[in-house]
Amino acid sequence: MFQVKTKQFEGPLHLLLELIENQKLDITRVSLTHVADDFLAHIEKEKGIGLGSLSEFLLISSQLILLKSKALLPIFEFTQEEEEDLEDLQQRLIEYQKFQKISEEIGKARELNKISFSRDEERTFLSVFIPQDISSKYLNEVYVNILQEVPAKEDLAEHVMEEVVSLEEKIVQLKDTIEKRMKIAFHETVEQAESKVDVVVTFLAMLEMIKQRIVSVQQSEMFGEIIIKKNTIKEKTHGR
Amino acid sequence: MEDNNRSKVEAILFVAGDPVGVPKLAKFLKLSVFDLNNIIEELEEFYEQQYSGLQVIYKKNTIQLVSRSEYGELVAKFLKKSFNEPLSKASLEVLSVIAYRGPVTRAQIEHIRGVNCSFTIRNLAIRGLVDRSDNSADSRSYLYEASCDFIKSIGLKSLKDLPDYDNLHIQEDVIKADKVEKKKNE
Amino acid sequence: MEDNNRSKVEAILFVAGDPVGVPKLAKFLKLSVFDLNNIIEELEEFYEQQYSGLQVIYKKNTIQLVSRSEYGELVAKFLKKSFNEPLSKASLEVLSVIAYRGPVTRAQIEHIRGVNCSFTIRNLAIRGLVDRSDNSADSRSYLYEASCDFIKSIGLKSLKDLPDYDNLHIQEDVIKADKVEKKKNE
Repeated sequence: MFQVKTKQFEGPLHLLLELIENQKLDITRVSLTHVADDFLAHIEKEKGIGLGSLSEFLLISSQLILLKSKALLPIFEFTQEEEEDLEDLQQRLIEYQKFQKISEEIGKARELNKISFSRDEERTFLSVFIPQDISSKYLNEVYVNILQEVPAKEDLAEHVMEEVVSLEEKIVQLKDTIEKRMKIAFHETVEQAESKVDVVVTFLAMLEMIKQRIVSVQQSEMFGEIIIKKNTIKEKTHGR
Repeated sequence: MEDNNRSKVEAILFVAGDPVGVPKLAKFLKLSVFDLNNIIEELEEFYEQQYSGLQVIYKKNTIQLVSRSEYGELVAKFLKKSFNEPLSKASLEVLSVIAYRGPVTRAQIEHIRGVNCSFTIRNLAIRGLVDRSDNSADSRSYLYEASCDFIKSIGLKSLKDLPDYDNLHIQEDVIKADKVEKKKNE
Repeated sequence: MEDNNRSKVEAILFVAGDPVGVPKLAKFLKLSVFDLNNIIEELEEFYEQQYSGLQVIYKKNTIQLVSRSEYGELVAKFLKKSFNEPLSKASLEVLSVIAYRGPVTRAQIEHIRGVNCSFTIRNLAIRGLVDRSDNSADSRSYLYEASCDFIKSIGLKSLKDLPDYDNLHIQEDVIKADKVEKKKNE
């Protein structure tokens, strides 16, 4: 497995692109499937993912999980929307790669300091040019409008930080629930979920627990309910 | 007579200092935009042939007279102005997307980079490397494009002189990004 | 090589705007005053031969680049016309910030609007709508406020007569989350 450096990634596309480039692969579905594990492993380990972009990381994760599912289960078919989203992801990566390269060139061009300057001396006129169409009421409206558009001191990140439950927390929660009830349907675990991201986190937590052999899962039909069971004896990790 | 027009245009651009709208200047000089464009081209060629200390830059429908970019460091030293400040990797990426794809919305930029860019965009706008304008198609968002100061900071004549501009300028993803934006707003 | 010096001098005089001392420029370019004078003469001849829109004027020991004197009237007419145009949306916004918040620095205005305002502020100052004064708290920046002429022109005796002035003027930190609803996606 590719050893992930402990650097801060500018979003999931940055990480994904770096994983692909590190293995000298082209941006294809096959290579995306290939690096999916590394990507997920990075998210699980990396506590330093900017919380502001955690939701973006998780949404990309869910797409990669989809790709993995397809690789494991050849009869698994993508819906048209999933198909489009994957196509879109690939396209975005190709675009992002182009812009990463070109932005380095722009950076180098800036270092040359081949700067053109304009004449911006202060001039004063003897006469004043008063615009005809301004009233004090109008000036007030304009100013109040500007004030409303000033971004609050926030960052979106702070909201996300409050709302998104971390993967670890979720695992603890899920373990707890399963301990108590031994067997649980996936949809029950996400009943309390407040967002898509929450569902994705739960799903990731479930995958993590499968890997740690804490649970196993069963799904009797496609899109059917996923049953999570606590492992009493060591058994194979993947459900059928 | 034409020579006369060339030097008239030069004098006006010199005194204006700031970018001047081509249609506005054409109207003022009682010329067609086509003729004025020819005169500007002539002025450019003249500057190139004579290796003048001046040059013309274009942005959209405006032109501006500026100092020759080869003398950037010399002129900066004379004016005691700082050279280009280094930009972070993130800023350079956002700036590139805006320069090649502008006018673009924030959602379109974020679609390409896969991450929230509002603060980076704001910083670039405050530095004056990016211009912001109202989006007539959606009053809740703005459009961003590279500014004249950006063009001047890397000594270009216009954005079209950016490396591989024609290729990268084409906006394949815009429709998709609009879709994403709509989803977000739902 | 000499041609190079001619265009260097041209570039520097262009951006300087104000008259430049010949000895100072010679020192800056590491040339003797004698050599520099020759280069300036060359530049003058060049402008004359090419019937340029620009010319050099000497005053005492200084030189300055100006527009060709034959075009004095043309150029003045152009400027007057430009400055009589209605204010752009950006100018109007900056003017309202300066009116309510003045005396205010450029950085403060830019912080409120989220975009670079140097061009717009300069434009308002040239029109005589805004006055500039030194900032005692920071010698590198200026303070801007609405001019008396402007206040009078909108029929007010003082800025305090602006609607809701007391409230809108005081706001210590304009960036207060609770005061602001986010209208745009910005």
